Amino acid sequence: MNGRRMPVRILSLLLAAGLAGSLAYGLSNARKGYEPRQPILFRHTRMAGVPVWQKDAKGEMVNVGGFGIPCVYCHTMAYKGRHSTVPSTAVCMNCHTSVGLNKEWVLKMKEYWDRGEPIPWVKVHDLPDFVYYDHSAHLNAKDEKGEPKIPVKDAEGRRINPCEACHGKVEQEEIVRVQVNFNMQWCLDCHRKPEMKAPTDCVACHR
Amino acid sequence: MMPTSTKGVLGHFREPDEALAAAAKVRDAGWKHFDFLTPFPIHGMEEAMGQRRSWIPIATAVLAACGILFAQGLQNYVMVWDWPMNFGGKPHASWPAFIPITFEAMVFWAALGTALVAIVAGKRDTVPQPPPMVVETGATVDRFVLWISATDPKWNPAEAETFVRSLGAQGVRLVDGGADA
Amino acid sequence: MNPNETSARPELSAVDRREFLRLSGTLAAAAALASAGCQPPQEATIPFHDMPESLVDGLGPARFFHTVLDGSPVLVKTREGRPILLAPSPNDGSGRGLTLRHHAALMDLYDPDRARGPLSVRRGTGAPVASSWSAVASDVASRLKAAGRKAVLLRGPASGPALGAAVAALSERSGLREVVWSPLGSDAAREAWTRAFGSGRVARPRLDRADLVVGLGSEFLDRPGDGLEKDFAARRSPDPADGRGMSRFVQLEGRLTLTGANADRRIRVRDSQLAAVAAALAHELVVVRKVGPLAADAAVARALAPYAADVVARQAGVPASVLTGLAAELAAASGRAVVVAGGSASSAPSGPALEAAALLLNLAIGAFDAGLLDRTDAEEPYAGGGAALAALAEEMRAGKVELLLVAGVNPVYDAPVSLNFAEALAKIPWVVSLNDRLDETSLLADVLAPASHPLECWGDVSLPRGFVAIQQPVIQPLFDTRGLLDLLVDWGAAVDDPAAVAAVAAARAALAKPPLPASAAPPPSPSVAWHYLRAAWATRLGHEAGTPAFDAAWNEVLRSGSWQGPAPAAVGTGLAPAALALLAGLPPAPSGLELQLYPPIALADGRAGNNGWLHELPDPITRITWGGALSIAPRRFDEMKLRNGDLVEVDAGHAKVVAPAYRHAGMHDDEVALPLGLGRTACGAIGAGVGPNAFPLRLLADGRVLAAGLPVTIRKLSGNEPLALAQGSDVIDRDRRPLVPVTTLTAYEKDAKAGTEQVEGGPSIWPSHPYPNARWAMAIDLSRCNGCGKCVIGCQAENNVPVVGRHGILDGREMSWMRVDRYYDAPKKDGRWDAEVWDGPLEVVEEPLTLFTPMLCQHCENAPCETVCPFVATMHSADGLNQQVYNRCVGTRYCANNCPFKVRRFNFWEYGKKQESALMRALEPRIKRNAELNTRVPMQMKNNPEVTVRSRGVMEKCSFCIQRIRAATSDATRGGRKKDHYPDGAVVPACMEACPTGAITFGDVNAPGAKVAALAAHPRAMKLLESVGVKPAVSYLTKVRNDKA
Amino acid sequence: MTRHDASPYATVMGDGQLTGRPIVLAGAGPYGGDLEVPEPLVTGGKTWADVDRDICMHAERFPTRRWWIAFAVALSFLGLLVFSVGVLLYDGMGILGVNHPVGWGSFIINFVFWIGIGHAGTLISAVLFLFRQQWRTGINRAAEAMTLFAVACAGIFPVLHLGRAWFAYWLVPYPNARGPLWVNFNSPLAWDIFAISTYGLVSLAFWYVGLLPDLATVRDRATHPWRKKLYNAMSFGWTGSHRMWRHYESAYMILAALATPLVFSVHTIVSFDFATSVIPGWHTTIFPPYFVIGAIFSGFAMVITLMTFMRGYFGMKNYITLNHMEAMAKILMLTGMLVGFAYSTEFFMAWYSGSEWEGFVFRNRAFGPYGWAYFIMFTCNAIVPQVFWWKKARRNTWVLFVVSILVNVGMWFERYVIVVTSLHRDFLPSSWGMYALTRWDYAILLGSFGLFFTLFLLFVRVLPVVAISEVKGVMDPKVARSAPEDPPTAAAPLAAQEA
Repeated sequence: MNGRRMPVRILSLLLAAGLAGSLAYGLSNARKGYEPRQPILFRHTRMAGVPVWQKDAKGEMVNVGGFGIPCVYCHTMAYKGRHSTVPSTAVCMNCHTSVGLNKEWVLKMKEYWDRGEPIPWVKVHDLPDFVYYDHSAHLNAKDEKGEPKIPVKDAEGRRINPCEACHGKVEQEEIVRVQVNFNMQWCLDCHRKPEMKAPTDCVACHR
Repeated sequence: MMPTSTKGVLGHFREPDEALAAAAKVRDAGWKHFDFLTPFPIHGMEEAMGQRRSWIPIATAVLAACGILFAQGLQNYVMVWDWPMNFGGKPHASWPAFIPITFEAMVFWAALGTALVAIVAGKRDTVPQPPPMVVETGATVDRFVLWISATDPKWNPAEAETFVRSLGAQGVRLVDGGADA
Repeated sequence: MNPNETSARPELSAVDRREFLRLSGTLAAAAALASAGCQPPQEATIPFHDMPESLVDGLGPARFFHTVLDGSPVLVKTREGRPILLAPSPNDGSGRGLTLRHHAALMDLYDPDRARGPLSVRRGTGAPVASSWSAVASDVASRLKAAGRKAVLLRGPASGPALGAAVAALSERSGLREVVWSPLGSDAAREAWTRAFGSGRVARPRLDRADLVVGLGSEFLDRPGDGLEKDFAARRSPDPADGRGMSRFVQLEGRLTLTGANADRRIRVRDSQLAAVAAALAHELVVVRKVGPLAADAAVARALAPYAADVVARQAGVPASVLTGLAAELAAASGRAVVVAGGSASSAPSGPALEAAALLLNLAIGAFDAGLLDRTDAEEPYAGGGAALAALAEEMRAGKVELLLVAGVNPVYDAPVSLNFAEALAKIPWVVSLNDRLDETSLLADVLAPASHPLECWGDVSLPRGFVAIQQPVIQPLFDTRGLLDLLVDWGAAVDDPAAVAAVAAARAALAKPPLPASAAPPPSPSVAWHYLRAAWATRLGHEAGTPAFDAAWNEVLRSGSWQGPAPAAVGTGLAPAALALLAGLPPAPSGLELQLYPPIALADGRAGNNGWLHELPDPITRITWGGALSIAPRRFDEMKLRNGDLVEVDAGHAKVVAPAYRHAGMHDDEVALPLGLGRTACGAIGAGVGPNAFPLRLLADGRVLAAGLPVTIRKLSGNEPLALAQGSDVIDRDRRPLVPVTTLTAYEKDAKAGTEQVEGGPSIWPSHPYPNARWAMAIDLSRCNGCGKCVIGCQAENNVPVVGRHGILDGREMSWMRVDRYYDAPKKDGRWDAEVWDGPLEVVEEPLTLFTPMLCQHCENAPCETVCPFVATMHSADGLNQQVYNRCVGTRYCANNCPFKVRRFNFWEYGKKQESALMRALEPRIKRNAELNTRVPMQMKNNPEVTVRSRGVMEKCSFCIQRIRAATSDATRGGRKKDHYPDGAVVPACMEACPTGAITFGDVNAPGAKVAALAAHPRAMKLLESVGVKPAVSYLTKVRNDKA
Repeated sequence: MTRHDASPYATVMGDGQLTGRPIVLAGAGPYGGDLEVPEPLVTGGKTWADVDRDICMHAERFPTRRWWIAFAVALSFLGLLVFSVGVLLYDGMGILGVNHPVGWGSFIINFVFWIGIGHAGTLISAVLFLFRQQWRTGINRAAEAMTLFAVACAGIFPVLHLGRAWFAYWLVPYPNARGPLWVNFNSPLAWDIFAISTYGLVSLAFWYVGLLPDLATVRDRATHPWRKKLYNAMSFGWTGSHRMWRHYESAYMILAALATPLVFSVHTIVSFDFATSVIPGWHTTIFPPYFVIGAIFSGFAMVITLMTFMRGYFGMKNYITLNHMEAMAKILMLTGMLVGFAYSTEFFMAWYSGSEWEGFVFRNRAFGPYGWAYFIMFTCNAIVPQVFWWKKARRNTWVLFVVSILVNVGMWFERYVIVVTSLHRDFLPSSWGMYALTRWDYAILLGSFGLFFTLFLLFVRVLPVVAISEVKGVMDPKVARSAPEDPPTAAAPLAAQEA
């Protein structure tokens, strides 16, 4: 074995090891892109999306977009408690006792309602059990000027949904999926911004 | 340097003192591409062969400095810059706590670096055409082998052989390239 | 360059393309494989089907309910419809207190060994077979009608108006007779007060008004259910600012009790001699010093004549000067002093005489007139019912009983052996047990119809001071059980009692109607007891049942916890001569040893025998867990060359018990003591076979069950059963180890900093970290703390601390985050104590000065545990907390070693999950026991979801209830308040919440006007181990002993 | 007559003739006085070729029955270790004896015990090389190998004693996605990771650099082509060229110069695991020197044990002579007295400091419930080595073997006394508790010896156990030189020409 190729071989091995390390680092949160199949194909685009009025074949104005229902209508406890809670079937029935009675997934939902069973949704955004996240603390957090720390207005002053900061634009996705890698690094990047004045003590999230 | 099939001439001595005297003679005779293969290191052989002291210690000093910088850099980055925390009321840069690892890293880089450098240096710093491996020199058993390579500017097979024999070496023989390699 | 040193340069192009691809390809494949493997587990998130309106208001997930348990009002914290913590009710006016069994009640509720449904037991002939409620209820109903007078309901003493009415209706309709049996009934006081004032109601001693309290074997701190510990603690603070100055408490007793340990002066008197000593005091006061109204009464003088001080002194072994001195003190404090009795000594043969003497003393020093014995606040203590049970046993043997209903009592386990109750049971054709499990009595019954736990069913309870409380369920019944009131009302309807019939009809109607959508009015409950109760309470609340006004009043009673009824009539004043007769025939004291059987503080009568927390709580005095021991006086213990745990046989003549020996400090030399409530054989997997059963040793004499002053002989056997002691050494030499700030009142008045002297810590070479905003700290006032241990159980319940079992304690693997250290203070000695002071020499332990120190993580500012944790699992937070991050801890345990207070606990075993492998369980039997203690369904329902359940290999410690601190921070955020400082009461840790006497104060020490800051700055405050320089955040205030005679 | 002429070495054939005192040549001194010549380090009139054959013999022949018996015993203990570790990782720390308050127990004792033994190997090679003690050549290779295997045994314990050993890798400050969350460099356990890994790798480098020439020797003796190829690769194609010897000598000198302070610093850091705590009995400044002396002491004891084992079992009497053993015995006695001095200093300081905590710890250590362990420690470490005052004892193999075993027993109990007595009774009397080893503790302790001896026996089987090139360096050329190949021709041997 000719001595000259030895250093070059070591060099390439080091390069490859670095590649594997960064890959592992990036993939450390395998949660990003997680898109489980739900028992009912609930489309946030239709419910919370921006309304789009068009003429249909018969010339009537039809809204093919969404109804712009605010998040907190269903996720009631987002501003009040630790968990933002998934709505009970009764909330669905508020409208669907009279609307969308011919839609397949609405009928499937009503089956659950009639059987008196809750709908077994699959948890999409799921932090590890040892992390104690608090929705209300984040959404109600105000800086000295009284402005919410999680932006509710974008640069031009238009209202934006504070939920986007972590969950991404849910109303533009057919199926809810994790759009952010919820690892500690990502949370700390926000907590460490000086203007946030957010706690970086371990017991803020772990106890 | 005319291309010749012979690679060089071999001869061995039975005692280290004989080898030392022979080395001085070879150096004085003006040979350059020659080497002594010995079972154990002989004190004073460098001067006898006309070489300078080994440069390894300088490499060690540089490596030691790197070790210290690496350790201090790592510890201060971790404890003071990246995520300073309050451990038992101590300041973030509690420097006495950094000393043990700095010393250990210095020794780690210096020692392992020196070993690697020594092996690599030993491999690279050979005579242009060392004796072919399969030649049974016996240098690792009990013979103090003198090897003069054919690449030497003064090379003349017959003259080299008689010169080595004149030094009192034993088992003097020319080593050809292909035949009895 | 020297030609000899030629060097060739490697060509970089040597590595060809194919080789580079091969190398990087393998690496990429490996990385991809790794990432695919670890997808997080798929979890369901199941919402409500129809969310009840009341949950929408978002007051935070925890719901709080008032109810009543074992005769004391309780505040229950529930999450998702299941109780996770019990705490004292804040606005309770009835003066009742919580016992340790209240704080640990969740382990009884979620006890996996409870009966899962009605069983036909077939008297243990075959394995019990499940049966159904319909079969059981109707069968009992028919037998009730058939048996008539020959049906008996044997139940415990606790009852309420509704239960009483239901039973009355039943007995009136079907002739069912009722017998009340209470293993710990105190008959002596009833008898003395009945003879003295004609009614058995005993007035409540107002310890908060008394300047001098004299205890005659009193145990008001050992039985905290009466609520006296709150009053007592009110007067223990030495600071004049806190009210009328510090009270002085002198106790005369035979065994060192928790009450005696808190006395300023303690005099050792045998139980059987206590009555004579009390009479001698009365003689000294009334006859010699002519104090008080009785001085002129010749009958009293005649009754007290035989008890001259010197006569009794020789007889009882107490120096006459002590008696006269105490009498003088009482005389001087007349009108400001009260005498308290009612402890285990009252269950001696001379018990009634003792109570009568105490009564005389109180009358002599005018305790009644000064309101120190509150005539209007008098309650009838539980009747023992020894006579009634004996009579019942006779009837059973005589065949006069055809149907026996047993409700909430266990006579086969705790009746005196002379009754031979088991054999009597065999003679009854049909026995129905309503207990909650197959306990000793239910095993000999025909049918087990399990009654629900009080937290699962409706009822009501009458409380002192005219209060009545409603017992409302805080959880759906876990198993197929029914409330006791439900059963009685069902059977009442069967014998067509109109009220019961109406209730049953209403309940059946409620079931028929479809569930109403969430609305304001409470939906009609299918429970029969609910309807019966509302009908009964309609008269009490003065509104017609079902009207909105009634609903509002009903909800208000449920919300506030109790209803204030008319105050009971005052107890009479005139002393009838019959009481004096008690003093006449004083039974002679046993010549040799006498035995006292006492209810231990945690387990009391053994009803909660399967409660892991109660078995694991170290007895405040003996520090023994998981079992009981025969307490022997140190001098006798040494003479018999015993060692802790040596087996000793106690022979009381009519029964023998073998128990391990324990060197009990402060015990009278001629007395030995055994705890009751242990030795259960059929209570469940956790408590079965733990400790000796001392109940059979009790004697039945003329209707009273005697549990003290019993003549016994003890004999050392071979063999040793190691005691699971939770504490290393008992004695502390405060000269060399100033670990407990103690002083006397006189020293305190001279120098407020008395008692806090210790070796100073040197200056720190490091600048300390700034704590500009909130900084949490705690102050524990050792004068108020009486060492009861409720804080320990409160902490375990709040923070999901596992139970480690007897093997865990013996292996030194206790997990409780808090412990109350009990030391005996080695008195000052000119030459210093040498090494063997730790073995408890006689001069320290015979007349012990007991100290209690609640020890928990001190959250030190220079925490030695933080510097040594290599994994960054524990460090200091910005608000002064020592954070312990469970998911980062890898378990080097160096932090536990380096903690000078040794308050860190390590999970040596997996307590959270059951380990399946049979091989490993075979190799290590402890794993099976750990699973038995912690992970059987439904035990884990008691866990607090806000606190991580730790896995094995992780360190844990007191976190100052970080979940409550974070909850307060979130509240402040939601409320838009600033979070740099927190007002007092914003955060109340579980120990502070459980503490009955308010000894623990917690808060933000940087907040302006914070109570904890004032206490920490108080001259009495002391931080421990200053010489080690850890700067703890917990400061202890001196325990002051009132030595002013 | 010059030094080499009448070589006295030729006459010393074996241990029997060695006296331990230099050979006196009357009148051979430079000014006519007596000339004292040190006794030969290699007896039996061995030539350089003999050296190669004697030492490489074990690596070339099928192992003897004796070797298989020893290997079987060692392997069985190793199996016990693996099984016990399996049970430990499945069940958790509960199966061991550690509890509250004694959080550390047999694993930390074993760790310090093995790392202590490890230090003597490197110390023999490095310090004795710097002091030019030529007798080290016989034992340095085996001693360094002992170091590596002792460090291997020591290395498993800091990981095994962790509650969640599968997260041990968090101790390495690697970049991660948690912030990143690094390591707490205030903690001595974080220093340990750097110290132990540095020590292991530097000892390995030092040992391997010394091994290169010998691997070349084995390669040249090898007959099977694959074996030749393997040993050639292992020795990086070592030819014995003096251009390579030049760098080799310099590097070996530097490694020795670095290894010496490394030995002192690593065991100092191991002692910091105790010294940086606040526990009375641990928090003393005597710990670093106290631990380093203890390490040298127990290390030499293990070297003596192994050398008596090697001399008898593997016939290395000519290369590891009684003089070697006597020299080590002297060092053992010296360090034994130093350790004894350290114990008495601790007691003096406990009294002199006037601190209640310290005073109690040492009274409790000697007269408390663990007094028996203190008694074993003191007698084995301070009193037993005094037997070496007598020369007969220093030169008696059985006495050496027994004393070395007792010393290591004593040193194990010294760590037992340090770890357990200071933890079981410290500040608060209420938290006092007792500690005892469980069957799993004993299994893993014996198992670690199994691991050590399995590795050592494999080393003996695969590699030359004595440093061949260094031994040749200290042999008398007159006795050891090779036979002349050519008949004595006109060119008379050099010496003649010189004169």
